[in-house]
Amino acid sequence: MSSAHGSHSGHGEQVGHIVGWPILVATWAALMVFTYITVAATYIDLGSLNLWLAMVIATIKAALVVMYFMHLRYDRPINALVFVISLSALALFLVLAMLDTAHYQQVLIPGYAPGMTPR
Amino acid sequence: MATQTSTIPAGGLAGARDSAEKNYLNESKGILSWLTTLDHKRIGVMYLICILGAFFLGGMSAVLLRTEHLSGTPNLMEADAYNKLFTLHGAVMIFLFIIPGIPAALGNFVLPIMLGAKDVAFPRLNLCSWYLWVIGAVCALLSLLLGGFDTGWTFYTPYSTSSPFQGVIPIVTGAFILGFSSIFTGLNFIVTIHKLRAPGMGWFKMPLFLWGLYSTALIQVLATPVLGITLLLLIVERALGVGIFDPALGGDPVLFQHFFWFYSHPAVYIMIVPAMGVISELISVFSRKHIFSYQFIAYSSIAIAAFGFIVWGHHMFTSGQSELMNTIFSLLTFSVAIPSAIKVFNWTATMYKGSIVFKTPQLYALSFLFLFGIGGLTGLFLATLSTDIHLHDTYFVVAHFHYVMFGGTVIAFLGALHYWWPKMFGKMYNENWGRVACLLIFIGFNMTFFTQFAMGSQGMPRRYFNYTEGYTTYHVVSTIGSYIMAVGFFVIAGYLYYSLIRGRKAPDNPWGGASLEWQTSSPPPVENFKKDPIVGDPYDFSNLKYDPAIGGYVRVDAQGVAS
Amino acid sequence: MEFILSFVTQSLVQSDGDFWLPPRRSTYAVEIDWMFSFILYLSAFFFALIVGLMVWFCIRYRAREGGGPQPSPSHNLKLELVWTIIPLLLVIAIFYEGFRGFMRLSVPPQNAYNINVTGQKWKWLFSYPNGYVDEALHVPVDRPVRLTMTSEDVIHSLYIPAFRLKKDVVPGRYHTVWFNATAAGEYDLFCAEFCGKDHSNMITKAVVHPPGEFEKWLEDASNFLAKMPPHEAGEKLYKVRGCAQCHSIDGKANTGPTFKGLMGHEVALKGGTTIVVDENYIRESILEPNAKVVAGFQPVMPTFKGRIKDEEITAIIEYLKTLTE
Amino acid sequence: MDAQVHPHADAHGAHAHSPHLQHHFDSLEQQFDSGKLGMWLFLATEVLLFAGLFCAYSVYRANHPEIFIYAHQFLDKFWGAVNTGILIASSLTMAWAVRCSQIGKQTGLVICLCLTLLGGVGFLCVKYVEYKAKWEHGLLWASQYNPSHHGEGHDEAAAGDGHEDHSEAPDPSAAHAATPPAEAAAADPAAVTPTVIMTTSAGVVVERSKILPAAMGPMELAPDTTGHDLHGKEPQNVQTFFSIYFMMTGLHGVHVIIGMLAIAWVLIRSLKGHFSPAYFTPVDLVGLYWHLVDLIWIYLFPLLYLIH
Repeated sequence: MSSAHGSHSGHGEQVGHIVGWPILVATWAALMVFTYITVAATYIDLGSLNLWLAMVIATIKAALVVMYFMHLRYDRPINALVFVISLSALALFLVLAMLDTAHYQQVLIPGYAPGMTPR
Repeated sequence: MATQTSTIPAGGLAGARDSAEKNYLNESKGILSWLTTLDHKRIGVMYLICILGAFFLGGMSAVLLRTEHLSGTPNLMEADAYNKLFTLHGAVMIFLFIIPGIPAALGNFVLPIMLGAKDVAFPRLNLCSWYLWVIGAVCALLSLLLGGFDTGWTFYTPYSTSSPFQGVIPIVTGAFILGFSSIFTGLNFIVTIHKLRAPGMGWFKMPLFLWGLYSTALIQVLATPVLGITLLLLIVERALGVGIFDPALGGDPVLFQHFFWFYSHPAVYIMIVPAMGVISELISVFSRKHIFSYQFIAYSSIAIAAFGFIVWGHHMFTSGQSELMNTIFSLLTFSVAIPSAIKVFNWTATMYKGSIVFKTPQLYALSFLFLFGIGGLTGLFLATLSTDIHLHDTYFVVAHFHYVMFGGTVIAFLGALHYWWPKMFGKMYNENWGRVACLLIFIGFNMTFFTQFAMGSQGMPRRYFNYTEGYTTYHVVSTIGSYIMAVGFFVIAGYLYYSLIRGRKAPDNPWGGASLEWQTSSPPPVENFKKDPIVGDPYDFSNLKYDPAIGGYVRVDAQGVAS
Repeated sequence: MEFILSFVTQSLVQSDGDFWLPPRRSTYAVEIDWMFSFILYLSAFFFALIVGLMVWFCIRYRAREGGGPQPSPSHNLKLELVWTIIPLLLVIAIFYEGFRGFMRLSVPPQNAYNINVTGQKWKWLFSYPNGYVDEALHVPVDRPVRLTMTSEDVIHSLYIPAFRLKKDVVPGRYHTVWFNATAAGEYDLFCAEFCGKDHSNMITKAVVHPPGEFEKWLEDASNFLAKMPPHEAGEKLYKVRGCAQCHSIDGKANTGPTFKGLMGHEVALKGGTTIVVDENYIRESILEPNAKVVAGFQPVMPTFKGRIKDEEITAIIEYLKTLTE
Repeated sequence: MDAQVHPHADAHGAHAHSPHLQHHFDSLEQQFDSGKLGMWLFLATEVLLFAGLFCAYSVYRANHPEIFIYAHQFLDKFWGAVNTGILIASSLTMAWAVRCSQIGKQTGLVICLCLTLLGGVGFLCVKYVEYKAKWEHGLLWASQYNPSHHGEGHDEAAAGDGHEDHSEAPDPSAAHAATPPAEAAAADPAAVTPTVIMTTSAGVVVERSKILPAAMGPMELAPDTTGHDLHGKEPQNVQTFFSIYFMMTGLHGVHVIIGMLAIAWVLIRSLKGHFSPAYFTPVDLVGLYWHLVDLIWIYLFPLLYLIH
């Protein structure tokens, strides 16, 4: 092991960023807290805000995971760009599909499912 | 092999090449050395062999389909057989041939060389892609053994979940696997282009073919996973009855179409954008002139890839998509016309004041301009809401996408194959036969598909086994055209095969191309370059001069010799 | 502009189809064809421009011995902008016109005559307001007609080229389209969405009746029970009332028992008893389908009680008799 | 020392490089960056693979909230939260494993990987418990959706688990009150026409015919029974929720299993001492994958379990 390290030390550069353990633990703690909040929030009736609140919390959690556990904060910007582009494609897909389905609902036959087993 | 290469003095073989020279083809022998190779060139060649096999299968089924249409009554097969055959034709041509065609076969071969790299970033993954292709192809064959499939390559629910033929699940599984083959190729290319460019190879020093491949790879990575999940849902829908798309179980079949086209429209650009890249190379090299407006062509490739994601709904104008979305998608669809038009104008302008040589690849490039012109312009009829209502699902659409997919991609593929053939195999083919074949294909193609425009706008629906009286003449002319095309392809197969065994030895740079692959030997050595290539403007031909002694071009200025 | 448009429109109405398009027989066919022709000429212009330049360059600048390329710029921003912006404006114009035409054909007029359409493998059923069901589409001339369409199995697509009308017929939904036929006659009606084995035989006629004759036809046709021999009327009922969906006439069991050779034969019932199929059993099975279910089949048939006339039941029984001979 | 021999490692003869450097890369940094970029691109494809399911979810939930409100109560919030905790913890240990490999702490690396693997096992066990309960109550995807004891099904599940969550869970009847869309639809004759509800001659048993009404001509259909005869409690097409639930959690579960296999592979290699501060790419990449699996669950948990 040490020999491999030694042969490399000639280059003198450490690839990748090392995240300190306090940051990892803090991230974990924050994730647990947000999980608690998101569960607790479901017992408060906020109407449609519940969904949005849950999604905002989930996104904060996701951002924590991505930035610290996945090192994206310290990583090359191109990697972040790749991730953001994939999320944009996801958003595009969701938005256009939802926009269409919302508009054609009135032509659907409510509850149509003749192939379901009789019950 | 490291020892082998080190024993050859670098650059010492410039003039005196003999059969003992080591290259990627003869570096090791035996089928196993090919099946386990990590060399992108060998993987490219293996892809080439495989996709040509698929092309043969798809082409033969097309000829059978056309033969069936010689009359409006059954004469060769029954309805079920016809339906299975057109589905096979579509699925094979799209998933096994066109999508991997230019990127995986030719792109694999030239991309790293054009970048001045030794290989793609992930050689193992590259080999894995090829094996996935093979597995996908095996699934397709398996599905034929299990009774075939007649859903159309679009697999629309609920027909695909209720079709009586048992080949549906295997072919869908096959397409799913082929999707991952495509994803891995795209992923590999993106990383290679980002990270493995030779010193001095800036983004705007890359040949436009690489911009085409890069745009394609972006689509492959971002769109193909959606096909994956769509097909996965289709498999569980058919096997287990998960009713997300099947109306009988409360699902929504129009949602399936959104899913499917979210991939399959961008996939159309997976097919055509690399072809456009090829044409940028050919037109410039054979006009001996710098490509007109490099940056506009480069950006228009990216623009097409990006716009490709927001136009999928134009496949659904009559499907029950809401009027609002029809309108939005129609508007967005026209956005794709602009970068395509820019490219066509720029190619034409490149020829202005050039010195145009009519070698076989250039004939294909000119055919491309003609045919893609028709294919692109007829797209306007289909993007326009009111006219699409009439033309949707008729032969007009069939003709349109064949003008783009065949007149565009396949013609460009043939051009590229002829262009890089000497580089890949180190042999020249017979130019005259090449020109004859190109002419046959051009004439046959127009006979086959131009008639289909008229027949479609007259109201002939697609995927019809029978047809009513009025369409007979069109069908007969179309069928004869397809025979002429078939002859053209057999001629190509003949002289290319002949060139492999008897062909004249190819010089390093037979066409006078300025991109890096022409700086290495034909065929290239395993490590691609014996000495580091000189990175310059890929469209600057001023320092290349034809040398009749070797039948190719050589660098003439002092700088070139010095390095 | 308006004048030119109306002139072109007029001349299009007079003409009767051409190389590209079939006869136009609905009000909006004229508009669609105008759009088609506009795009066609525009495309032809650009195609001629590109190919013309290409051919000219090929001849003018073909390689000559010893001659290289002449010096010329490799980019020109003004030119790029010109050939970016002109096509952009053109396609926006095309989009807008296409959109307007589409909106007109999307919104049915209030007073449209409604016909319900059902697509099934592999035929069309057209149900008229009085309850009569026919396998061909019959409509009056010069009157807006709205089709309310659904499918029973897979996606079909109703396509009448002469009317420039197409819309998918999707299970679980009601899609509506409308048209106003402009001339009497018979026109092809196709299925345009692949739906299986006999997709290309899922063809029927759209019959446009001259003024005043549609109502007469409908009355006559609805009265088929009195006009046809009972077994023929029964066959028609078998097809249009949905029997054919579950009961085959070729001897193969489907969701329900086959009708072939059913009459007069003994069948085993659920629960172990048997019964000879006679007029009374058929009548009972139509009105109270789940009272005596044949063994091996699910009790899934809906009742026709209150929705079928006695004469109709008689006709069906007569038809079943013909299947035994 | 190093069992990992790259066939091309020495082909690039000009410079002496680390044995981990493949022949077609110029430097370890280039190789590392390429690997990272490749992995992020792969993660992008994973995001878009799940995009389809998120899309299906959003489309059905936006248009039929009543189905989701009704059906999610059959899911167990407690176990969902437990699994969220497990995955987050395993993400921590995975991130720590990467850190250990970066600073060359062999033992730490092995321990962290083992703990991560343990987290994966725990997650799957909980998933098994949940799936088993669904299976027993017939709460499966569309074609298998056949809740054996309607209403009771839920009560049993509630009683059986006995977690405090359930004491606070909304009463099933409250959910049933949330069915007006179905009833409203049923009251509208135009909507009734196509529904497949038929009374038998006895007029008691309500049976769903398998025959589509359109076959009889869409005009004069369906006797005057209305939707609440069907069951009166449950919105129509609840099966769609379970289809989506099983697809989402199933595909995620498959990813967990793949992730665990990858971790096991890295664990074996780390036991052999393959990794060092100079070469830890596999640990890092597998870590990225595992975090993505966690990331997806972070969304699945509120979307499926915490519907209000």
